[in-house]
Amino acid sequence: MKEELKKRVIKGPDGFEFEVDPLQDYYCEAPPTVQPAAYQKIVEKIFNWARSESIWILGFGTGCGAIEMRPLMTPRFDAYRFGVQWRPTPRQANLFIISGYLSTKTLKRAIRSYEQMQNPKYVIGLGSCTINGGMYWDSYNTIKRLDDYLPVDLYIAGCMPRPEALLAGFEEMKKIIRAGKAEGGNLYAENFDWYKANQKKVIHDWDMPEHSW
Amino acid sequence: MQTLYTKLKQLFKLGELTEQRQDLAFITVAQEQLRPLLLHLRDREGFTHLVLLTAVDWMEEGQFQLTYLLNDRAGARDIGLRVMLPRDSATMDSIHDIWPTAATYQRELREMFGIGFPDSPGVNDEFILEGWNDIPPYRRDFDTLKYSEENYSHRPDRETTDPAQHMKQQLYPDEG
Amino acid sequence: MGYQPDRSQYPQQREDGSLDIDLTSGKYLKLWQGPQHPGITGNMSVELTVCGDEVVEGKTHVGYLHRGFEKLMERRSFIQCFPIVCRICVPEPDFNEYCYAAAVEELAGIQSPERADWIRTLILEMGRINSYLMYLGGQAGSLGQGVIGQWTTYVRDLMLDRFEELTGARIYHMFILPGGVRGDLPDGFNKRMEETLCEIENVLKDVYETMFCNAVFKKRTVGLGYIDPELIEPYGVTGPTARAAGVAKDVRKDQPYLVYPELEFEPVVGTDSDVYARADVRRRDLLMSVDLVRQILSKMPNDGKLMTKLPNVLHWKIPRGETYIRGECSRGEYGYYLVTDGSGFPRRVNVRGPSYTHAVALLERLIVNINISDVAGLMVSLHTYPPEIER
Amino acid sequence: MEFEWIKIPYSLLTLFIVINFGLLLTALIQKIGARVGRRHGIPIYQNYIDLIKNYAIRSSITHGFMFYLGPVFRLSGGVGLLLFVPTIYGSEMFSNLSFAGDLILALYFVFFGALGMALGAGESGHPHAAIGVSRGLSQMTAAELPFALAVFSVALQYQTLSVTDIVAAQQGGVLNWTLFTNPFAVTAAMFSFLGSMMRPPFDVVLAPQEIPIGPPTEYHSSYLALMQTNRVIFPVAKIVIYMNLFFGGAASWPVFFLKVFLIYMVSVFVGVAFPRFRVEQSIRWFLIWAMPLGILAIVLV
Repeated sequence: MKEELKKRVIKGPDGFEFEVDPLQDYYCEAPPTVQPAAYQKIVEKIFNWARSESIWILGFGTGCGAIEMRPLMTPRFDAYRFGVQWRPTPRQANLFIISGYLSTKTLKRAIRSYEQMQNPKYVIGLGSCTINGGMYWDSYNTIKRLDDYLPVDLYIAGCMPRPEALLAGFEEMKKIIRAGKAEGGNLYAENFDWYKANQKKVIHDWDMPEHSW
Repeated sequence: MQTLYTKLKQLFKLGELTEQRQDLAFITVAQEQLRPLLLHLRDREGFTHLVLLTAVDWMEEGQFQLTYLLNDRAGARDIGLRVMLPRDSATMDSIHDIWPTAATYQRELREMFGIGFPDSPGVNDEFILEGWNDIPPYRRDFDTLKYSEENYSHRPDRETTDPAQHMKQQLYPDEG
Repeated sequence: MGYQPDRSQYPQQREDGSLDIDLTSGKYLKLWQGPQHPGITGNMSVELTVCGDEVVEGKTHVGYLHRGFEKLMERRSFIQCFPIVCRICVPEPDFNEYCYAAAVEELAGIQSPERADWIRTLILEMGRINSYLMYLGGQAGSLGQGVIGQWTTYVRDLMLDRFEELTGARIYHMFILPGGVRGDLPDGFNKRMEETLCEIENVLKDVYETMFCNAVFKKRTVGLGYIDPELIEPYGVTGPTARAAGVAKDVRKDQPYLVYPELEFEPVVGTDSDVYARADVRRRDLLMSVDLVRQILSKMPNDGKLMTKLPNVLHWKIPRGETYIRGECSRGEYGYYLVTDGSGFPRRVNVRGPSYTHAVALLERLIVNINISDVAGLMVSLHTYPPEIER
Repeated sequence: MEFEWIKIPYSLLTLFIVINFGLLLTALIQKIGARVGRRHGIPIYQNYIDLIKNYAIRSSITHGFMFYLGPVFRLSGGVGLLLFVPTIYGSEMFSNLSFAGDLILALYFVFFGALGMALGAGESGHPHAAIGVSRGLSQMTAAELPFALAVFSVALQYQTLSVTDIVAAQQGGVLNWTLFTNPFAVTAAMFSFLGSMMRPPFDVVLAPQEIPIGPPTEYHSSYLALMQTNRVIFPVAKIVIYMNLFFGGAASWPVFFLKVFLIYMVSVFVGVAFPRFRVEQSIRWFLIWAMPLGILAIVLV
């Protein structure tokens, strides 16, 4: 474990000494919980419609698929027309596009980003390498199946998928959300231990809080 | 290239010369000769640009080959210096004070091949890998397929075909 | 140590050379830019230690995109390597294909046909245009001028269309394989190419007026990220970054490859070596590439073979040898170091990406003493693509 | 002056109209920005959906008490600003809660929201938020100076602190507007306007490429929705003040819509084509260009 992540005693400017544990999140001690849908079905329907028409993507280009994100947001394809926008922070994003292979180093960051997103949250796996490893099926540093580590709502196949495929993927995602089937956040909370066990199996130096959200 | 080689030969103890192209040659150098030779090439012969520093694992011969590739832009020529190191307990002198950028290469070699470069700044920091717990991955005896099968769960219905067999079946299905 | 940045205003160094930074004092702050940060080029991160608004120390962290190509290629036959090499660098994949193909050809003793060389050059120049267009948008975007990115991506899409009709793919073309190229130019390609080039020139005129003549852009970039020409050689700086410092380093001219000896061009050189000069050098280089594409299309021989006959690629063995092939990509010198050992698989492939030196050693050197707001602009101006650092 | 209870529903009606107008206006502005980039841009009703979506997010986490209050302060800053200045001149219904000294109160409210936001964002503990806050406050202080000078100049010119009276003094033809009677004050105030609209070249506070995205980094779900609501009210409310002080006010809703749109467009015209200043550059810009104009305006009056 790195030196700066160990527990240590710090002397504050006023001379008061206190212990700091960098691996502890002081505000979120409890693991994620299942968040129920709205009680009224009709309300949930309206909400789902709004969620489907306003998809905010987390701006985290995890792999080579990120190269097709720029054309997606520019004149030729212009995904803004469909209510798709970028958010630079995970707190405000709803959709996490895993754009390609994830090395274990990125997986660690992807998990943290994902956990910081607010329920309901969705994941799209982009490219063959998220499905079964793709070109990197025998690589020692990339994961082979994304759905072992994060709940995936939709895969878009290809290497690399064209922007048209992405737009079609968004349409499909909207259908899933509108049908109320995109409950990845709750799935993650329900099977939290299973996901954590899988994640810890590949991330050998787990030097971050158990969960961060 | 031949003229340069004979000139250098008078000053240093050099190994064999391989002329790959008109403008590219490789010379084998002993470990302790490298540093004066690099300085000479940089300051006297105009090889001012360190193109790359990398290693080749000749596992069967029990040796690592370090390749220092230098470029002389004015003379439009490249020279590669080969340094052979014993494979177990491989260490090499750092050249980060000649080319500061070499520190990055040495960091990578330390991580990916396990070649030691004492004195190179930050050489033991993690560079590419994180939390690596196996032998350095670029060594020949590291089997990436085995590692990936042991560590990652593969999708069960994924098919892998041997290209030679597959092509044979596709093109000449009748021949056994 | 002559290569250390000026740290006179900053904390004292400890005995062992590290900076005397006490994070608990509250005077310094550790700030991570990336990997999840929109101001970062690709998936990498910079660990900044800031004092107020000024960066005291920056440390580049890479490896988020490491797939172990060099290892994977050791267990793939020579022809199997060909489709994966282009994945090493996403925005300009063709240099991987060319360098790999040329290295294999040289060691196997194959000569690619002349017309294939012309088409290779054409593809490389088209890729360069794409990469520069992407850069211009990124450079303006990093300083908050989003509209430039919209315009340049629009013309880049047109260029991708030309790629698509030529190779069948937008990003990964897999077109230059050992022995030649995969196909010929389609009918009417020259005419459509000419239209695209005219559109690019039009947009570049707009870009010049709104970006390079803009007072705020000048104010932000002139003098920022100055690279002393003396640092060029020690830090292995190549390409437009070196040319902006007045060093006419251009592999296309210094050690010409493919058909560059038959084309007329002069390396674009700048003087000021700051972010503005680098952006301007790249813009002029882009215009030169447009001109080169025109020259290539008019000088190209009309017919000829496209592929040399290869041995049975499934059992292709190449005798022991080693070589290094370089090319001038949009970011600098791109090279492949290939070692073969007589078997059907490469012994070792090493990719020399220009970002390798730019993004780590040089960036850590330049990032000291600048404002937090300028970090993104500086990083983009070095035109780094992380996948070629870690492969 | 006697307080009339009927003013409360009337003001709420104003608020309602302004929120809807603001939602549509910001979408329209985004569309115009997209047009410059040769895109279609978002649908005109997109802001409504985003708002519902953000209220519909199920989970939300807190970073402490002030974290809650940040967006609330911000929103009350916007609403307060709107409520204490007359929206439509001469209309009993839409004069809101304006009174004799409302100009001073309005100046206060312009700053109030940002201060509340600073407290809330500071509590979130994110370094980017803290940097954004320090940038925002310093830039705002510099940007508010010329505006305050211009306002004093106008107040001196008309010898009143009531916005209604200032508007009344500008009636009777375009040439009676402060724009023509006191051009220096208007220019200084418009410079400050550019600075406070969070558009380039003065958007270093949000600066997605540098400190994504500044103070609101940690805000999400309902908090973010509150801030979005404020983000559509506040510019309109601010423009209302500018309109009343410098551009003759508005006597009816259509005139109001048109004038607000046109004044907003000033910042858009500058914004779409410019990169952003660094914070110390923008402060210097305000102090060098806008401040002297403001002082000149006071001296001339």
